[in-house]
Amino acid sequence: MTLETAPPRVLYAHPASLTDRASHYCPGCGHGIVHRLIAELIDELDLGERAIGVASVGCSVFIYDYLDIDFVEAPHGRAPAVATGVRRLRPDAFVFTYQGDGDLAAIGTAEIVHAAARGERIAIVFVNNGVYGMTGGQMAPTSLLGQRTTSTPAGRDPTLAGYPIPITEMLALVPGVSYAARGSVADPATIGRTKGYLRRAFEAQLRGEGLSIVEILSTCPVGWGMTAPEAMEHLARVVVETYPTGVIVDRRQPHPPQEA
Amino acid sequence: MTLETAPPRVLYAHPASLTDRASHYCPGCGHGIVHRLIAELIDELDLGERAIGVASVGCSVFIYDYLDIDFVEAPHGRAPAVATGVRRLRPDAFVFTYQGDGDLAAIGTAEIVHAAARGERIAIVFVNNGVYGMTGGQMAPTSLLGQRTTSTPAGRDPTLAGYPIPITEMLALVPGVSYAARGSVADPATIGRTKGYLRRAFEAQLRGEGLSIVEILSTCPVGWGMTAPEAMEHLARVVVETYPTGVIVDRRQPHPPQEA
Amino acid sequence: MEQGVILAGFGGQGLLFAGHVLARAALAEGRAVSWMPSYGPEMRGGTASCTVIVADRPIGSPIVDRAAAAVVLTPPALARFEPMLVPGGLLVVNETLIEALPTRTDIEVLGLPCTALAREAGDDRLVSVVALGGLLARRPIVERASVRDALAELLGPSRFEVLAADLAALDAGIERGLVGGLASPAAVPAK
Amino acid sequence: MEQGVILAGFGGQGLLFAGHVLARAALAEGRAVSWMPSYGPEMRGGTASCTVIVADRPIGSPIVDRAAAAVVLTPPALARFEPMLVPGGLLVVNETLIEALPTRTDIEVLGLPCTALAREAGDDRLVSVVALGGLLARRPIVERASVRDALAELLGPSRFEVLAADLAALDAGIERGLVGGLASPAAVPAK
Amino acid sequence: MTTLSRSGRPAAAAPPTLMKGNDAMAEAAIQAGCDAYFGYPITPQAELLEWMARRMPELGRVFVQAESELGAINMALGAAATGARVLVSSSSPGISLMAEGMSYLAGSELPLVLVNVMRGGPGLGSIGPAQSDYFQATKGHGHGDYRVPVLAPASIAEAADLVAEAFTLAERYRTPVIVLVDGVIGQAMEPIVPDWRHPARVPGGWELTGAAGRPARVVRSLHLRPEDLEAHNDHLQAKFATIAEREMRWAAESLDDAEVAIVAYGTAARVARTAIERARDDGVRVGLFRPISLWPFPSRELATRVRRLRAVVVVELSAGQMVEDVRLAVAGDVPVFFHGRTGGVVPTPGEVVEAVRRAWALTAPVDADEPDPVQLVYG
Amino acid sequence: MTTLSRSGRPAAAAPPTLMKGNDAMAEAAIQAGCDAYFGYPITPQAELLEWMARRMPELGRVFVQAESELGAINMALGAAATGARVLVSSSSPGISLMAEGMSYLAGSELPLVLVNVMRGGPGLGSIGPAQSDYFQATKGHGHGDYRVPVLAPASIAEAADLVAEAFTLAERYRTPVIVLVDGVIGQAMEPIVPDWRHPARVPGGWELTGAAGRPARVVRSLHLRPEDLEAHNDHLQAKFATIAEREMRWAAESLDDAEVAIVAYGTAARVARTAIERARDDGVRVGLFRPISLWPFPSRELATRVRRLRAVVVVELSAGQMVEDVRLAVAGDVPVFFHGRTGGVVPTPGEVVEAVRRAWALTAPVDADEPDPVQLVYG
Amino acid sequence: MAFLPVRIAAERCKGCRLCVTICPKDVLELDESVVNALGYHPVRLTDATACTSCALCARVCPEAGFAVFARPKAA
Amino acid sequence: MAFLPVRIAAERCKGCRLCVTICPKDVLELDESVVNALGYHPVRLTDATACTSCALCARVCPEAGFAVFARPKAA
Ligand SMILES: Cc1ncc(C[n+]2csc(CCOP(=O)(O)OP(=O)(O)O)c2C)c(N)n1
Ligand SMILES: Cc1ncc(C[n+]2csc(CCOP(=O)(O)OP(=O)(O)O)c2C)c(N)n1
Ligand code: SF4
Ligand code: SF4
Ligand code: SF4
Ligand code: SF4
Ligand code: SF4
Ligand code: SF4
Ligand SMILES: [Mg+2]
Ligand SMILES: [Mg+2]
Repeated sequence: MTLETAPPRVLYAHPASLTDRASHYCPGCGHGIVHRLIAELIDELDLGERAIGVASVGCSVFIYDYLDIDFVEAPHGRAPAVATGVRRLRPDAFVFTYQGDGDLAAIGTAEIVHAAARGERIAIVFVNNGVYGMTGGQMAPTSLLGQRTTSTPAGRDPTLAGYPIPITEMLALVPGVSYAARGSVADPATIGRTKGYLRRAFEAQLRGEGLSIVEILSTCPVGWGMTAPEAMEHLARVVVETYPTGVIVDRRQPHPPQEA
Repeated sequence: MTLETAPPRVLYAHPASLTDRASHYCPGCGHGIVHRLIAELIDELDLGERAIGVASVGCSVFIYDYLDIDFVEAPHGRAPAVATGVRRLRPDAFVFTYQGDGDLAAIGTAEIVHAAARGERIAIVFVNNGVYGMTGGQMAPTSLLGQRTTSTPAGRDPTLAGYPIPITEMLALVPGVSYAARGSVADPATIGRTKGYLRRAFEAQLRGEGLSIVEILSTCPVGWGMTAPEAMEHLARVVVETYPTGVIVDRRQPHPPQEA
Repeated sequence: MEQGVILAGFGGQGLLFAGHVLARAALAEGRAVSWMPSYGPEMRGGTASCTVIVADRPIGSPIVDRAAAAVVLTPPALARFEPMLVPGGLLVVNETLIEALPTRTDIEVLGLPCTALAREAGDDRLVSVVALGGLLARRPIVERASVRDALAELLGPSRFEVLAADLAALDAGIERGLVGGLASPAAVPAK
Repeated sequence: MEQGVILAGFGGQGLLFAGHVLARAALAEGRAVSWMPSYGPEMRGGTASCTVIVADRPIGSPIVDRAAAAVVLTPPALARFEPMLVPGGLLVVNETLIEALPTRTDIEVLGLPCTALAREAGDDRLVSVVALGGLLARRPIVERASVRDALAELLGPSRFEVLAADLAALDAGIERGLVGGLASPAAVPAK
Repeated sequence: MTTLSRSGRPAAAAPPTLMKGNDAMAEAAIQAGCDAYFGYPITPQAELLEWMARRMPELGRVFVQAESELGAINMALGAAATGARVLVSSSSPGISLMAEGMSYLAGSELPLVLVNVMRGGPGLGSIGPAQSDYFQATKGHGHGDYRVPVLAPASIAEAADLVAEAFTLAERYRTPVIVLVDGVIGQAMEPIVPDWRHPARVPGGWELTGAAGRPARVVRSLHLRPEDLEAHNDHLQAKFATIAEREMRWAAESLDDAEVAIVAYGTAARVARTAIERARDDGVRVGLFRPISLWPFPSRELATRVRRLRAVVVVELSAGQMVEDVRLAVAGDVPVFFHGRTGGVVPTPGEVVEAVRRAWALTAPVDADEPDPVQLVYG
Repeated sequence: MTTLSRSGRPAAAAPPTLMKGNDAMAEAAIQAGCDAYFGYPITPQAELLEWMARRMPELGRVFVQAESELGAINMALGAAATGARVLVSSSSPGISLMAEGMSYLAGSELPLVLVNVMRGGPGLGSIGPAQSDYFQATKGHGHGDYRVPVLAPASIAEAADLVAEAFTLAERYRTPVIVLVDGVIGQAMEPIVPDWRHPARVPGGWELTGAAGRPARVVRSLHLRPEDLEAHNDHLQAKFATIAEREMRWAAESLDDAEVAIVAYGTAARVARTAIERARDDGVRVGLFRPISLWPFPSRELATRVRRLRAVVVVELSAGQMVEDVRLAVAGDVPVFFHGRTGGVVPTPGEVVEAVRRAWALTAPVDADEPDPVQLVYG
Repeated sequence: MAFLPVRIAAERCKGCRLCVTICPKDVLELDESVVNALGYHPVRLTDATACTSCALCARVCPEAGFAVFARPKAA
Repeated sequence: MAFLPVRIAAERCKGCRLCVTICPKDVLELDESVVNALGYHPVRLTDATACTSCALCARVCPEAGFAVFARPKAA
């Protein structure tokens, strides 16, 4: 397409570390937004050449097709253990995991809790969409009470299926965790704030602090049986009731002004 | 031996549900004390005919040789999952697990966290002696900072081996947990208080409340390289610094007077 | 006699449903049937397909390497499944989304603007039912009545309008299938 | 020539250590050796034992079904290992803890108050070293000097007193082994 | 997932209805009196879990979506210890996580039915249909000396029957039983006549109920003294020998006049059937030996039926696993060929016909008089 | 645990020193350049972990006591993905928990050395020495079509050598390698001459370092399209074929004049040696074939050496697992007998001699002229 | 007119409508006349002049489908 | 004298000394002259009259080795 002779100033451009191949995600899936935020930060913090990502098992397993950095694929739930191995052998790398709520908060509970207890110098991007997206929208430990899923057709009943698990709050109790926050992809403003949480989490690691985690409330339009805009609405109005956003713990050491 | 003709009043007798076979425990091991407390409560609450215990893997695996009730032996760390299976199929039974700190707080983290999240109607007796006793005194997730163990010969260094994990406090965050407390076997008074915690935990289940857990700080004289009395001293003075005793959460519903 | 039918296109085009309808109709007529979907995340966003086999005796492989007929709703589907047809087999092509022409000359090709017809019938996602109609017009594997009953059964009693729309789509497909379309590639102006 | 030696009793009686001393001494004398402990929780509280094999050529099974000599410090150990001795084998019995007598008449039995002697030497836990001394008095598998060096090496340079106590215990065992004890069950008043 | 398999209609209404394999196995378990289901979602098995999620609560029975496959198999261990009829299902990677649990169940002699809807491996692999967990199911899954009966249906109707049968075996022998299917059988729909089986319960006497009016019971796999554990193992081995003797299952098709036998199970056997028809149309006399119990493997029956044939062609959705048991069975008496596809690819009937031809050609009898059928075909 | 194995003295000082098997394997790994160790305590392997806990930090290398065996094997996966030399050790139940991880490592083609100090099973079983994880190690551990080289030392010195050798194989073929020993080899002490091996590193080019000045790399086992996964599997199978061709290891002892061959590995082979001496003293000519690589199993070599003998007696600390591979290898050419003990019981030389006698008697040649050695012995 | 404040990767667009919903100027819509290679109706800019280059569309697009440019002073 | 305020299961005692340490009256000690079947010197009551039947020993004993009786008024 032809543009003005004087090329106009770019207000938003495709992040360099984000490949431009079409994603495999369903229309309106929140994963794409989170991928983009990570790519922006990798560019802004110039991490492209030292980043090693750990992909988990979930719809986001293909993240390595979209982020142009080294990746290792972990078995379902084991990303924090895999990241521990990478971290210990590559002290200078920037190491992060990208995990869904089924992956981190269900099968991977022991691995995330103990990576936190060890204070591993890794960042955790925890995308909570309240269902098992990849396998067809079954209940996740994070599903809301009453939520209808393919494995709770009558809605999640706590007497049978238990309560939504505040895993990030639980992790925040461990001294090894330097930073924990909960964001969301519900709207541009929140997305901006969430990017701020991610930046602080990434920077914590770069300064040698212990495990940092950002839980990001996201959508699964298909799993929720909603259109993408409906899902964003639901996220903004309903989901945050159970999962309040904001900084949960911040144990980072005070830092030089240029950081503030 | 011969006694007065008028048989003297019994102030303390061997609990009926406790077999009188010699234990396999090392001299002065705290497990024996906790076994006795459980036996006393089984007698006092008349649970002998409805109790189903779940033994875990650790020095206490042989608990079924000492408590005269039905038992199933769980794989290492999986006792809460096994107890879930028993509980769901035996609604009228009294179901409890007996787990060490390596069993519950390390390999079994996911199982205990999710039994709690589901609010399973089970009681957890969690014996924290700060080491892996059975395998030779290696570090447990609960070992104190600086503690010398066979796997931290130079003392537990948080930068390499992480921090002691406040697992009971973490579990207390989950709505499914009706009661959580931490006791100790350090001295007769504390042992008495600890029995009180256990009673409330057991009664919570009998009234249909969610998961109840009592963490009991205990000793491993052999693993600690101390005499039994030294170990009790260490427990009372040092260990409690990291693990304060007391009720951590109490979500039990108010109850009829006779309970109070 | 055993007929393998492949329906292929995008996820969300109702292909698995249409295949299921065909299978139920055949079952109701006392035939041996099997239905095999493509499954898992590949269905999400990406391609989707299913294979329906209708036969007069027990069915061996539920997966065919020789199809008697195929419905292709998208270009990738055309590329992938055209080669699987037996000589003389029927290929139903969704002209709304496929410009490229089939290359084989030993098969019968029926071109239908399935998506367009579906939209007329009220919903893009009826595209597969339209194509099924076209297919049945050329290969009366089952009676229209059986298809109608299968639709009614699968949609359930409460959903009249949906059933009406589906039947409209089906008939549109049958109608156009009987008259329109390319008799054979020969009849197509070579590009 | 291959000699299998079993040392058995309670945990905490220093049996594995004494076996290790014997093995090191033999190694220093250029013999082939192997040392196999009983292991795991059974050592805790309960019984403990180890098997030392000393030979002039590569050792096959590190576990023996025919022992040339055995040290038994407790009644269960006596019951379990007496049958494993070869005819003419040596059985060292800790008379302090064992009242029952060996039943076999085709073996050589040395009775020693090992625990008592150990206490004299300064520590109950030297009981195994005493017994080792007794065994070496009757079966000079290795030189006393080699045993002394092995003890010194295993205890490390810094622990003089301990070494002294161990040597005292060893010599007490050797001394009593040369003179005292039952020549054979025959010599014992039948109960 | 289809409308039918989601519909509330009780699937037990005759006449033949179309059911997805996963749904049929789930309903078969329910009809067989399954008291409890524990599982964790995984493709291509998820529909089985979802069916149970809907039906079990309706019936007041136990359904728990576990936090993981480890959780599921151990919840199942606890439930089984109470004498309940328990079903667990998963797919390859999830089954791997159950290795320790299965070893405990076998060691504790607890009945359980485990359905593995196999997908392509190793690792995360693909979600396509596969038969590459044969070794795992029949030999080396967990640690220690134990075996587990493994049943392999070749149709959805048979899958339903064998799930019910599995409960019977599990209780009769106090052992876990694996129903081993591939993604095709899990995902496909076929007609099934809902004449569900309701196996009778085998009286227990060992299950945990609370020690009321009887001595306390312990369900355990620990026997610390080696002599005790060996005695326990001898008991288990005797049981396995009985199972091996009594519970072999297989089907032989058109073997009477056959010169070549295809040995295949599950979907591979279905493909083989089509291939056999085609080959026979071409004048190549092929038959099928289909093991239904993979352990115990029907070695004797296989050997007696194929020993005198010209060749055996083993077809698997794997790189070659069952073929080892076939070789063990025929002990060199007849040449054994193999054709397999992996990673989720299903061999086509055409390929299998080719494989048979190759085997036939390579085993051409030296006797020149006998017309070579390969010649006949190509001539 | 002994004073020596805990002493700070670098074990690398000649002359021959007495070392516990677990300690020797740990030090051998360190001397072989092991960069990282991940493990979880379990008897009878704990001393290996403890040795690493002391030595690795001293050397500024990586030691992590994981929260579980799942944690350990997956930390190892991450470490291996960086191209590091990684050791993991455990015992039977813990190894079962690594089934999924091993399948991932194999599928991702990551080098790793895993030591399994086997104990009695199934389930919690006992802690006594056993060889009942042979099937698991050589065949069915994880899901999917993969094989893993398995090395089985019969002495502590050989254990140390094979740990070093395992690193070489792991890197040469980008595969996990299992060193399979029983509790005896883990717990016993034997002299070992500390001439440690320092295998050269095999250049990588695939490991993760951060994508500096090169395209990004992905270490993965997922290949969603079946065609892709099949291609990957074909590549793996070709690799396995190469390994099977090149990496068979075995030892033959006094087979030249033997009439009966004992086939045994690890501690069973040690017991067999003593039994062979005794038998030969009695005039029974027995030899030993000792597989050192259990996969690839030295079938060819075994077959050529024993095919013409009177009988083969397989001895295992199991209910009979390797015996299947022996039968596969000899394909019916020679009668195969089995003697095994389970649960932590080690067969005695006396028993093995008896088993040999029985085999001999049962295979007495019809030819009456030849004196029957059994007669000779008892006559 | 020639200046385009937003460039849209129509081939990647999945027609999720998140941008359409968020656009304060209501100048984005799905182009029903087109089906892209992924099978979706991609978004198109209906009125370049009305677009304020606020880039909200870019922030919400899961496919990172937008490039946004400042309107040149010139224009 | 005949009344024994505490009965000790000496065959189960492991000589851990917890009771010895806790006893306020200091009337418990290990009997070095005896080694029980478990290989330990068991505890014995040195002075029945001094014992107050406080049962602290019973509360700390890991082997549940104590039975404690009230001193009869009679005595
Ligand atoms: C061991 C194992 N169990 C189960 C699965 C199947 N599985 C794939 S993704 C997934 C969960 C996905 O949920 P989540 O982590 O929330 O990610 P999402 O797809 O929702 O983004 C499961 C259970 C697997 N691949 N491996
Ligand atoms: C899967 C598995 N891993 C490891 C072991 C070995 N093991 C037995 S007990 C135990 C831990 C014991 O520690 P803890 O739970 O604290 O109990 P304690 O002995 O200290 O009372 C371990 C690791 C095992 N039996 N199974
Ligand atoms: S299933 Fe849900 S999470 Fe997965 S891609 Fe689709 S919308 Fe996203
Ligand atoms: S090792 Fe420790 S925990 Fe185990 S029995 Fe001995 S003292 Fe008790
Ligand atoms: S930049 Fe703003 S105004 Fe322009 S299209 Fe995007 S959202 Fe609408
Ligand atoms: S947000 Fe992105 S994907 Fe969704 S409609 Fe707009 S441009 Fe298309
Ligand atoms: S009852 Fe009290 S006084 Fe008597 S022995 Fe026990 S602790 Fe001592
Ligand atoms: S506390 Fe019990 S075990 Fe310990 S010394 Fe006293 S009586 Fe013996
Ligand atoms: Mg999710
Ligand atoms: Mg502990």
